[in-house]
Amino acid sequence: MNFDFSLLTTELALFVLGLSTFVLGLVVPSASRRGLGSFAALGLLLVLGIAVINWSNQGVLLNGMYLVDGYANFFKVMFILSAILVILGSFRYIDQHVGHHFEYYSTVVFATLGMVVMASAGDFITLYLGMELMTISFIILVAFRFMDTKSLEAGMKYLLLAAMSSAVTLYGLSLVYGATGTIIIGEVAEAVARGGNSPLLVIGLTMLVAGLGFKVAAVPFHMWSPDVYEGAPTPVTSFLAVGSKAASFAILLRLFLGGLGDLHGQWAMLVAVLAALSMLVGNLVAIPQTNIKRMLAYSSIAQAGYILVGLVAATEAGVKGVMFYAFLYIFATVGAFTVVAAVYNKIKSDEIADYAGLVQRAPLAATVMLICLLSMAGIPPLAGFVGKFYLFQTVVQGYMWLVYLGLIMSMVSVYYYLRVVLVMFRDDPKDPSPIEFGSAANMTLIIAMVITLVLGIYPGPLAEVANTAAQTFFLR
Amino acid sequence: MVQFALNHAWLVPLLPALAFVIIVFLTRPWPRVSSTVSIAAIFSSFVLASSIAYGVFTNPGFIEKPLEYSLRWFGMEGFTVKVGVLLDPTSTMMLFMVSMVAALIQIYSTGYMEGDPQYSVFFSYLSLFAASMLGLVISSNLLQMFVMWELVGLCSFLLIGFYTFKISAREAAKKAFMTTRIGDFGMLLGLLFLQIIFGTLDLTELAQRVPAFEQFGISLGLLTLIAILVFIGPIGKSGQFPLHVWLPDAMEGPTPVSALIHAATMVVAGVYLVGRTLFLFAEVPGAMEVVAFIGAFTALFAATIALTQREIKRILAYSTVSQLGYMMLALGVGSLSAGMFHLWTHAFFKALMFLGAGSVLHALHNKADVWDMGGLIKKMPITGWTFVIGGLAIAGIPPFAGFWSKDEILAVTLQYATHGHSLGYVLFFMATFTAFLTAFYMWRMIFLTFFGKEKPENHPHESPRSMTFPLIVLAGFATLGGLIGTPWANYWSKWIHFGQPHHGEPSIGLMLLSVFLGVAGIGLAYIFYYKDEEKLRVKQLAERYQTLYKISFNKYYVDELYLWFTRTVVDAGAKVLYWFDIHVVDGIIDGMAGFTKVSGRGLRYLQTGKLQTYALVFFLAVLVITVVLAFGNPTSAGILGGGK
Amino acid sequence: MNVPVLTLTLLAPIIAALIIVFIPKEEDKLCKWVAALGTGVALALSLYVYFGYDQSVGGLQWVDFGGPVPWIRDLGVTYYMAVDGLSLPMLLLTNLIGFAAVFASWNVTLRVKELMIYLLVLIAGVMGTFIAQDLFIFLLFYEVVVIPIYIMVIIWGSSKRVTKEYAGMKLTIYLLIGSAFLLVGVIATFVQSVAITGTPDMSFEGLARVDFPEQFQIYMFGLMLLGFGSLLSMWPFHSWSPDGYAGAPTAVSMIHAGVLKKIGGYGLIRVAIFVLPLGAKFWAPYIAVLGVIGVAYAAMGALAQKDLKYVVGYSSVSHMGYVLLGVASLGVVGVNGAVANMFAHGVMSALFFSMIGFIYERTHTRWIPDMGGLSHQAPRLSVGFMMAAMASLGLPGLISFIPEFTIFVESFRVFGWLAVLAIAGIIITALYVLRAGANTLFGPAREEYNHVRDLRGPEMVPLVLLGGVLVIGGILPSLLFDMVNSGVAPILVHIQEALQIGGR
Amino acid sequence: MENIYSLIAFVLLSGLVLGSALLVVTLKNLVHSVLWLIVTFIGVAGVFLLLRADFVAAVQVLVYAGAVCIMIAFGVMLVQRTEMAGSNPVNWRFKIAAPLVGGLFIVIGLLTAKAQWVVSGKEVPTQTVENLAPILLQDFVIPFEVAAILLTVALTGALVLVKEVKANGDRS
Amino acid sequence: MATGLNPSYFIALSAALFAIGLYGAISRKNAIAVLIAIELMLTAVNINLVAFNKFLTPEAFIGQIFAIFVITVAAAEVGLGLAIVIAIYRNRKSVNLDDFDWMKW
Repeated sequence: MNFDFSLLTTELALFVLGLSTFVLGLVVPSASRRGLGSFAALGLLLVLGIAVINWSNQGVLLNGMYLVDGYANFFKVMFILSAILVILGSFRYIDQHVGHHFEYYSTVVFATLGMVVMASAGDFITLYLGMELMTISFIILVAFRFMDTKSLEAGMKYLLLAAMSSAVTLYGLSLVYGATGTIIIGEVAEAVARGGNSPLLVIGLTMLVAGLGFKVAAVPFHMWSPDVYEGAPTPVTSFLAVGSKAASFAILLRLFLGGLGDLHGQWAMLVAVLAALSMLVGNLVAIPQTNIKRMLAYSSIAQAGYILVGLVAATEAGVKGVMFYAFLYIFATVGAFTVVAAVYNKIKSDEIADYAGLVQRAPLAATVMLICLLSMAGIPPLAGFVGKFYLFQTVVQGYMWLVYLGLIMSMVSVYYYLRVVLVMFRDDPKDPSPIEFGSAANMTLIIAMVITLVLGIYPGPLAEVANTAAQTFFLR
Repeated sequence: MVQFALNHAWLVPLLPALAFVIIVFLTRPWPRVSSTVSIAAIFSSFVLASSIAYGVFTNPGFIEKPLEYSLRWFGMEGFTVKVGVLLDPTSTMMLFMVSMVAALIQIYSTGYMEGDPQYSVFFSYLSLFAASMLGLVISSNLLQMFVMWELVGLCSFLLIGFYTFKISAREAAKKAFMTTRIGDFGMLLGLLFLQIIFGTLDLTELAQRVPAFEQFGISLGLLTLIAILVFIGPIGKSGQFPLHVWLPDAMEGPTPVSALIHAATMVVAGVYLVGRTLFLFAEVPGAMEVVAFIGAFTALFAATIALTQREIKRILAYSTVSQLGYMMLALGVGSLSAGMFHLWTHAFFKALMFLGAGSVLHALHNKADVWDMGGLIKKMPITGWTFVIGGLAIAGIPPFAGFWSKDEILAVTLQYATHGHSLGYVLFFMATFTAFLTAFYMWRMIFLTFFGKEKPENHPHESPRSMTFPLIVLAGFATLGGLIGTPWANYWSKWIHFGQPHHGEPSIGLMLLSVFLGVAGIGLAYIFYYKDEEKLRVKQLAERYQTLYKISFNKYYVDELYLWFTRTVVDAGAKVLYWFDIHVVDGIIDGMAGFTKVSGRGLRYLQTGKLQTYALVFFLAVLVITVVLAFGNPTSAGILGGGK
Repeated sequence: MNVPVLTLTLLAPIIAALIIVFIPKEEDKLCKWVAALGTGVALALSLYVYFGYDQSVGGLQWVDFGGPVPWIRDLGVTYYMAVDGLSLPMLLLTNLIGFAAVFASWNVTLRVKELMIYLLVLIAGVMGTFIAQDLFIFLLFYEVVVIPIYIMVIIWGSSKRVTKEYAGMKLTIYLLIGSAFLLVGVIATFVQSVAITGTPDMSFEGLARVDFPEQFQIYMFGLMLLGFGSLLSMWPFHSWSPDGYAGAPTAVSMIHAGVLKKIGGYGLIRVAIFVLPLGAKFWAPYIAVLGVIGVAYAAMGALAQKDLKYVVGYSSVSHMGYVLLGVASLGVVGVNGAVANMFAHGVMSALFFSMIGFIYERTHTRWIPDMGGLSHQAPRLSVGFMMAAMASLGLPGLISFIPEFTIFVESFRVFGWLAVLAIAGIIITALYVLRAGANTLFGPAREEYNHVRDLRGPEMVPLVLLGGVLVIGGILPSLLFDMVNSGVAPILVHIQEALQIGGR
Repeated sequence: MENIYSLIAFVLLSGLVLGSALLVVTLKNLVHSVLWLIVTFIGVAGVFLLLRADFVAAVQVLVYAGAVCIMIAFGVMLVQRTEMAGSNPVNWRFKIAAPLVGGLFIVIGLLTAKAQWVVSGKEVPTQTVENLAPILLQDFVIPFEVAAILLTVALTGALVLVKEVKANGDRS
Repeated sequence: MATGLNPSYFIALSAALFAIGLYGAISRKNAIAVLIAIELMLTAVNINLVAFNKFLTPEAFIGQIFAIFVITVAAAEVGLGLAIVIAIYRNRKSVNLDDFDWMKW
């Protein structure tokens, strides 16, 4: 059998990194364990390099069970990047509020591995295991702040609800398997094209939508996310918001466009309605929030709504839009959450009201927050605008109402983003002492800011990369 | 020199403009320098204007073919506007008159405004005014004229409100601007019509095109409308009824200003404009009748108000309104010569009287009520006697200037009547009666002011030479200025006429009537206000006809009407609209924003924090979606049915 | 023309802002001078471009980098910076006002560094919209400006009838919602153009070459009208404007009323009408009606105001009604007038707001009944104020008369008596402007304002610069009109051609 | 005939599974629930046997019925130190949940009834384990490895949480 | 084969088991009971998988392998779940899920 291990270099490297972080953590004295963060970050950087170098090394393993195409590689790079940013941004937070360095860092790496596997998954089993690896890692991470009951409560909620959604997803997968007689996505597509066993597919479809909708936090399957986002340690929240969501979108596209593409007529309107609901509910409920993490959680529900728009179109342009948007969304979200984490280190509060005068205490952080929030709102010349342009142009023909709704709601979202801006910029701080972030967090912030700006002003290169990647998605 | 002046006529307005700039930017801190600059500029203009006048009046060719040169101001496809100079006898006369009066009044002002902290500013305004007025006069284009028209309005506004410490001055300035603005609105519409229909605002081109208006596809009715619209501008500017209300209030400004702007020059701009566009009015008899009637009515109307006024400048102001009515009447009956002639003579005697009044006020420290004066001629002989000359001129006593011009107007009106316009008789009657009233109220003022008993509380003194010199010069013109237009040697109508110059035969009868009316008026005033030292008869009369007296004294309550209109209609309307804007237009927006917020707050409480509720919602959604997908959607039902 | 002058112009304020980032907070004066330098360079460059533009050739000139530089290939977006007779006056206007705005903020002491940064970003953003010849790049700049404005309002603004927070939020959200509709229109137009031609091209010229179906054009034009119209404060989408200006600090009011609103008018001409001529033809009468309502309604609204900024706020709504009227005439003369009027109104309202700003700084009130006689204490200030007031009421000899007149000429021809209502607006305008001006400046001097000092030093810059433009533009309108005409005429030629092909 | 037997076996096993499962979710005593859970799992293992999946059945019995249930039982003991009788109360949601799950069942049943099966006639090879092993380690090597990591992570996580909380509990 | 078993029977069985599990997951207050109910749901999935394996792909063992993985993961989840339940019980002295609503709205 031909099994080209070189295609798995990224996965293997991550695996090795995760294990070595874990083992090192067990071996070194606890005083030097805080260095593990840097170790993990550097290691991830190395993996990132490997992934980028291996970009063009694409192929299919095990008769389509494992797909290493441009699409997967794009997402892999994205996950690794976000992991790097999250780890860089979380050094101090972890030191102060979590402890357990090696478990934390290795679990983050393993979660990343889970996402990477998801991106490449070509069959249901790989997909399921990748997803579960990620989910279980996140359950642990969410509950990691054991002293804080909120963190545990969030862990509990996430565990139980994620398990239920896993069950639903699995049930859906099993029915699709039953309807088509295969679990390899490419073959599923052929079977569906032949007609398949439609009644089962309908239920399977619904359950997959529900299960994956839960993972991406689309309304009405979103209800876990505000609570979990609020309770989880902030760096975890940010990783949950970007990594988990992006990975889920990766398999969502894989399943629905790759596998069930021929049923587009059935699920397109459904997804459109979910997208619309997500934009509406996410943005509307974000308005009265007073806790910044909770507000960002609702906002990320709305973001999921925007990204779903790309799925509705079910075209190459739509895939490209999703990829582009997911990519820029990472930087905006990580940037915002890193600020939240860093500010929490100092003022021990996530209330928006306590951000008063942030621009005077930490101008960089306030600016990054501003830029990231506005990018999420889609204000030009920030990346979010270009992303929305890509997404919404795909549904102009056929779903014009979605375009209206999406753009108007994204302007409504400016309202609550600006409330944060208002507090940060207008007020004078109660305590004028400057807030130090540490160089690693600063690096994350600067990267997030610069990339958000650059992608907004000069999105050409990324758009082209996304374009070629999206092409491989349909070529297979 | 003459040739240079003709070719550089644009220098005439430009020099004062330059003076304005110099004063504003350079010499403001040095009052004397400022006034010198200003006077030098206007004097140079005057010299130039004299040369031009010499050149034009000695060359008969200019009457038929005016000297015109222009350059492109701005333009685009289908709409090009040129600015330029149009020198014909009418404008030349105006140039000469305006520059001279302006020069004299500036000289006068050096004395009158002595010591005022805003001395330099005052002169800069005067220069700006002179520039605009001269620019208006030589305009070859109606748009250019409109620009200058508004600029003189601005100067008028600034100068009326010059005494900024007086609230009344501020209010008067606003009123003046607003009222003329209403007139300008009509005029602007007229200009737009002209531009759109005839494609040009150039005076000479219009003069060629308007008579052929039918080729431009418009009816006589529309042309009449256009003419009336254009006429609304002069109604505002020249204080014709019903937009006359600002002119008496404009006397809040310094007296030289009243003399220059609100008597001699600016207010006659309306008359001048009608004169310039007479080719338009001449086409439409209906509009001419309107002009004539409004003129005559204004003349009479203002005269009746002037009978009872007490403030010296206010009396003069109503007299100005009245005299402007005369001019309009003349134009309305079709005689450019008569109108312009009266404009010319009026400029001198009215400026003279205003300056005289200024001299009086100067002496009495701004005590304005004529009933508080008396016997001033003893202490102020130059002022007094020049004023008397002015009074004789306006009353129409030969050989003073006013006699000739007023006589001419009466003559053309009568001629108009006899040529088949029955309205003309009414106009003639109004004009003659006004002539009588004019003589009466003017001399009432003169008797009360300069003759009779001296009031002990007054300590009058003659004004400085800088002020008396202009008085003397103007008195000279008021005396002799009319002689160029006597029926026996009528140079005037040879120079300035519209259509064929008409050689009205000197009508001795009319002259006698005119003189009689003037003398009667003066005589009546003599009886009431000079002979009757206690003025008992007048008081009895006022008692007996109390209603009439009150109506006249309160100016027919026109101001009150306007005030009521502004307060209760415009302002209240604005308030209502503002309420609507805040509560309805904006209310809808705020309501939408509020709804968004409330719905967000409402939806928020679905999030109960209980994880099993979340699960419940989750699976409810699954159930609903499955049901809808499986049974609700026709396409999926088809797929279900055809599940082979 | 190897030097990308326009890009440099755009970068000048941005570079200045970057420099200010590294200046310590305490160095107020230095920040101001750097800002002044940045905007000054931009002003100088735009003047250079303005007078270096060859009107006899017309079209797009000063093209940076020799032509469109591919930017986002799959959207057909190009970095295409060039100017024509339509953009140039707007570019110049932006820099005039930007430069003046720095000096109008000269007395600010609160968080100067930040203020200057936002101000510079704002100026650069506005500038970008006017020089970009690509719809996408235009949009990028279109909303850049919203956020600095919001921040400036909430920090340096003032609360009167409404709080500054409310005003800022209203301003921002209102404009953003409007722009959402615009964005829908733009996206749909772009998608449709790709569907028709097969190749993506976002440049204005490229889009204008596409023959969109008539119904589609009408639909899209409606959306764009909504977007641009709300930015232009078209009735009934104007209510953000008075509140917004009242809440905003001087510099923001100046730039917002002066140039930002003009982006609406510019976009309407450059994007909506140019690309969708058939839609324009359909909507023109409605635009005219809304414009006329706006003129009369806002003028009456201004009449009811006692707060100086509200007066000017409503007046700017009213003036934009004239612009709409001119645009709606779809004739060379009218559109010329509209563009020129935008320029004129920009200069005038900026002067107005800067003077009000100075008054407010000194008296701490904008309430007209509380003021009076200020001309005694501050004659120069009064001169500036009166000049702005006079320009506002369309006094000939100042810049705004001729544009208004040209608008009247064309709209009177096209819309007849409807236009008369708008022309009647000049009476109401005169009424409220005079009330505001005279009641503030004239009348007896008041004791409590004896401490008020006149403008001096750098404070004179707005007055001299903007006032100078008011006068020069009034005396030599051809300086402006020839330029505008060279830009507008080709656009209208294009529209006429499109109407002949597509229309009946 | 075999069909009849399998049908009978299916019905009996189904009854066992569903009945015990219903008891699991309705009984008030949590310990009883756990015991019935074991019964359910064994029933399901029977179903697996019916389906010729003996290895899976074995795993089911060992892992679920054995390890998991014992783990749960320990868990119950750890957290439920008081009276067991009312240890498993029902909340208000059952009123909505009952029709909901009923509806779900009916919908799935209706749709399933419409399904048309093209059943592969072949039989499952009897040598389950021998056949499973190579597939698991060749074709499904990636999921297999991922599962290994997953277990490691889960183990670490569980340890971290319980250990630290204990320390925490001691502190408090 | 007319009277023989077909996958529909097993789907019905699994659907019923799934529904029962779901009912338990939603209606029980005790966190451990909910965990148990979720295990029922996962078991229902396994029935599906094994049944399809038998009827559709008897030779490939896909369904069986899938089922084995599901069991593995489910076991891991239960372990983790119990850990969290214990942790939270130590902290809040309660396993009643309705008590865990500190974060809401």
